[in-house]
Amino acid sequence: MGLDVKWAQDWLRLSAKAMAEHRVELIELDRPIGDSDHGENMDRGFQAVLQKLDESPPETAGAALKAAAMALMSKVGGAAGPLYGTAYLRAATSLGEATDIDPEALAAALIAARDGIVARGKAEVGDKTMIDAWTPAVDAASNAAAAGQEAAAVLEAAADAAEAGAKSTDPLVARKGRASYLGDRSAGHRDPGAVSTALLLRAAAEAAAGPAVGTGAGAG
Amino acid sequence: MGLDVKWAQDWLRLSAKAMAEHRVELIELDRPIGDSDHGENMDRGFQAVLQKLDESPPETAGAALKAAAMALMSKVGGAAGPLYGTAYLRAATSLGEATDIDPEALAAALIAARDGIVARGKAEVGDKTMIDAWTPAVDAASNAAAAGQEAAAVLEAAADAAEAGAKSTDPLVARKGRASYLGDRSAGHRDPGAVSTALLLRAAAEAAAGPAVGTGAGAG
Amino acid sequence: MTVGIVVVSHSSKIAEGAVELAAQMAPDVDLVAAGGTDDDRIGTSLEKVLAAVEQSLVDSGGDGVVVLTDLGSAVMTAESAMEFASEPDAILLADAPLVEGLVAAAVAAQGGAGVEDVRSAAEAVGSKA
Amino acid sequence: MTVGIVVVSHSSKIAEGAVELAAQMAPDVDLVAAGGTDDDRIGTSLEKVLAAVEQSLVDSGGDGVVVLTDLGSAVMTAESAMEFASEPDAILLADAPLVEGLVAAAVAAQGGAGVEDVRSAAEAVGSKA
Ligand SMILES: Nc1ncnc2c1ncn2[C@@H]1O[C@H](COP(=O)(O)OP(=O)(O)O)[C@@H](O)[C@H]1O
Ligand SMILES: Nc1ncnc2c1ncn2[C@@H]1O[C@H](COP(=O)(O)OP(=O)(O)O)[C@@H](O)[C@H]1O
Ligand SMILES: [Mg+2]
Ligand SMILES: [Mg+2]
Ligand SMILES: [Mg+2]
Ligand SMILES: [Mg+2]
Repeated sequence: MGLDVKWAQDWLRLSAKAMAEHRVELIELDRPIGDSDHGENMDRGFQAVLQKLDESPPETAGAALKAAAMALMSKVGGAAGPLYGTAYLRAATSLGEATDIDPEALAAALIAARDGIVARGKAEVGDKTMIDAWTPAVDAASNAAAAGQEAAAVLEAAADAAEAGAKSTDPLVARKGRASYLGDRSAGHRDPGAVSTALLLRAAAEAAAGPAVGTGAGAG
Repeated sequence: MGLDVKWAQDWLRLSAKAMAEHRVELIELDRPIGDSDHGENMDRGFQAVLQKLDESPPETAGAALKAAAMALMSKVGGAAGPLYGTAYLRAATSLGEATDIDPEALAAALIAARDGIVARGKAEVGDKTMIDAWTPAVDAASNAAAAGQEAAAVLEAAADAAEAGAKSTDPLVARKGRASYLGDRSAGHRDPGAVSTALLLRAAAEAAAGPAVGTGAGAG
Repeated sequence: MTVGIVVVSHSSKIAEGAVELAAQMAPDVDLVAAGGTDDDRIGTSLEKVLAAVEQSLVDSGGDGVVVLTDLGSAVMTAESAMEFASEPDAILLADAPLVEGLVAAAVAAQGGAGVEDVRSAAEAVGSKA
Repeated sequence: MTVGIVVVSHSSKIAEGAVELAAQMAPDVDLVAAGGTDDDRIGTSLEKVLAAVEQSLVDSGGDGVVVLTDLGSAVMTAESAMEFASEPDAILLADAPLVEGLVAAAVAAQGGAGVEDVRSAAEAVGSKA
C-alpha cells in the first residue's frame, strides 16, 4: 500500500508544527541575508493551510497539496509564498487523483515540485536558495525509488539530502532573492528557504513513517 | 533713477495677482501635457511670497527676490518651485545690495535668472519649457539695455519676447519635464511654464512702468 | 477605454501613493493598487494581486492589463496570479522600476496606447525626465 | 554609524512605504522619508527635503548621505536642498529608481559601505532580484 490522503494531511500538519517550532530560527536565518520574516511567513502560511484542511477535508493527496498551495500563495507574503505554492501545485498536478501513491509517483511529484520552483524563481543549484535543498533531495528520492525502496525510505533520503543541501549553502554567494542584494556578504550564512525546505521534507518522511498526527487525518 | 526695492515688491505683488487670476488657465494648460497643477502651484507659491513680504519687508530688491525664491522653493511643490526659486535666487545674487538698479544691471539679473533655470533643469531652447520664454526674453532685455533704453522699456521688451516665446512652444515636442513623457503627443499644446514666465515678466514691466500697487510697497 | 494598470508592491503605501501620483497625469486610466500582505504587513498577497488583476481586466474592457512590480518576490506573486487569472493572455508583466515605470505606462495608456506599447513605455524608462 | 539615506518622493505614502520596506533589510541604517508637499499634496517641498537631509547628516555622524528621488522635479528639489545644506559635500544624489534603488542602497549601507558605494549600489540596480 503506497501513500494516501492521510499521509498528505499528516505531512501538512507536521509541516505546520515544524514551522511553528522553527519560527524563530528561520527568522534569525533571514535576518543577516534577508528581511527577518521567513519564519513568520512560513508559520502564517501553514496556519492557513491547517485552517483550509479543517474547513474542507480533502479527498485525495493531490487535493490536500492543492489546498495547501493556495493557502501558501495567499498567506506567506514573501518569495516563499509563490515558490512553495507553485511547488505544491505542481506536485498536486503530478499526483492527480491517485489514492495509492507508489515510490515512483512520489519521486515524480517531488521532481514536479522542484521544477515548479525553478520555473517560478529561475534559480540554479549554487544560487543559495531553496533549490540547493530541493535538487539534491529530488535526486536522492529518484535514486531511492529506482532502487526499489519504500515511500518512507524515499522521503527519508530526500530529507537527508535536503538537510545536507541546506548546509551546503553556508559558503555560497547568493545570486537570487533578497540575499543577492548583499553580494559577497551573503557568504557565511545559511539560506533560510533551504532550511525550511529540509524541515518540510523531514515532515514528509515522518508522516510516511510514523503514526497519525493531529485531528482531521484520514478522510479518504 | 533706476529700479529699487519698491519695484521689486510691486513686481512680486503683481506676480501674485497674475498667478491668482491665471490660476485656472495655467491648470488647463498643464492638463493635457502635465499633471494639472501648474496654476495651483504658482498661486500657492506666490501667496507664500506675499506672506513673506508682509512678515518682514525687505530692504533691497535683492532681499525681496531672495525672500520670494525661498517661498517659491518651499511652497510651489512642482518643478516650477526649484526652477523659479533658483531663478530668483540667482537674480538676487546678481543684484546684490544695489538700491538703484540701472538697465544693464537689470538685464544682467535676468540673464542670471535664466542661467539658474538652465543650471537646475538642463533645458535648452526648443525643449518646450519655460526656457523657451526666458531665453528670448533675456536676449531682448540685453539688446534693449545695450541700446540705451530705460528699465521699464527693457522689461517691456522682455515681456513681449517671453509672450512670443511661450507661443513658440505650441508645435514643439517636449524633451524636459513631465510633458516629455508624452513624446510626440506633447506637440500642439502650449507649455504652462513658458506662459507663467511671460506673465511674471509682464508683471515686472508693469511694476516698472506703473504706479505703486498693493500694501507694503516701498519700505527701502 | 484604455489599458488597465496594476501596481504590485510589497507596501500598500507605495502602491497607493504610486497610483495617486500617476493618476494626476492619467486621470482616465484605471490604475489598481495591490500592495502589502492580506493583513497589510510588508509583503505581497496572491489574493490581492489576483483581485486587482481581475478588476483591471473588467475596467479595461478587453484592452488588456499591464502589471508593474517592485522587488523580485512581487514579480513571482504577479506571475502566479497570471496563472490563475481569467484571461492570462490579456495581462503583460513589465520589467520596469515601479514608480517611474508606472508614470510612463500611465501616460502612454492615457494617450490610448495598446497594451504592448504601455508595457514598452514602462520598460523604456531611463534617466529621470 | 552607517551612511544615511533620504527618500524624496512626490508622495508621502511612497516615501514612507519605501522606508518601511528598506528598513526590513537595513534595520541599523537611518532612512528618512521626505515625500509630498508641506501640506501633503502630491509634489515636493524644499523645506521637507532640507530638514530630512539635515537630520540625516546628523544621524549618519559624518558618514555621508545618499538621496534617492522619483520624478524629475524631485531631483531638482533635492539639488536645491543640497545647495542650502550645511554640508553639501557629504550628500550624494543617486540616479536610480526610487524603490528598487533604495533597497539596494540600504542593504549596502547596512553592510558598512561608504557613501560612494551606497550610491553606486542604488545606481547599479538592474533587473529585479
Ligand atoms: N528566485 C528564487 N528561487 C528560489 N528560491 C528563492 C528565490 N528567491 C528567494 N528564494 C527563497 O526564498 C527564501 C526567502 O523567503 P521569504 O523570506 O519568505 O521571502 P522574502 O525574501 O520575500 O522575504 C530564500 O531564503 C530563498 O531560499
Ligand atoms: N527641466 C526643466 N527645465 C526647465 N523648465 C522645466 C523643466 N521641467 C519642467 N519645467 C517647466 O515646469 C513647468 C511645469 O511646472 P509645474 O506644473 O509646476 O511642475 P510639475 O511638472 O512638477 O507638476 C513646465 O511647463 C515647464 O515649463
Ligand atoms: Mg524574508
Ligand atoms: Mg519578506
Ligand atoms: Mg504640473
Ligand atoms: Mg506637479
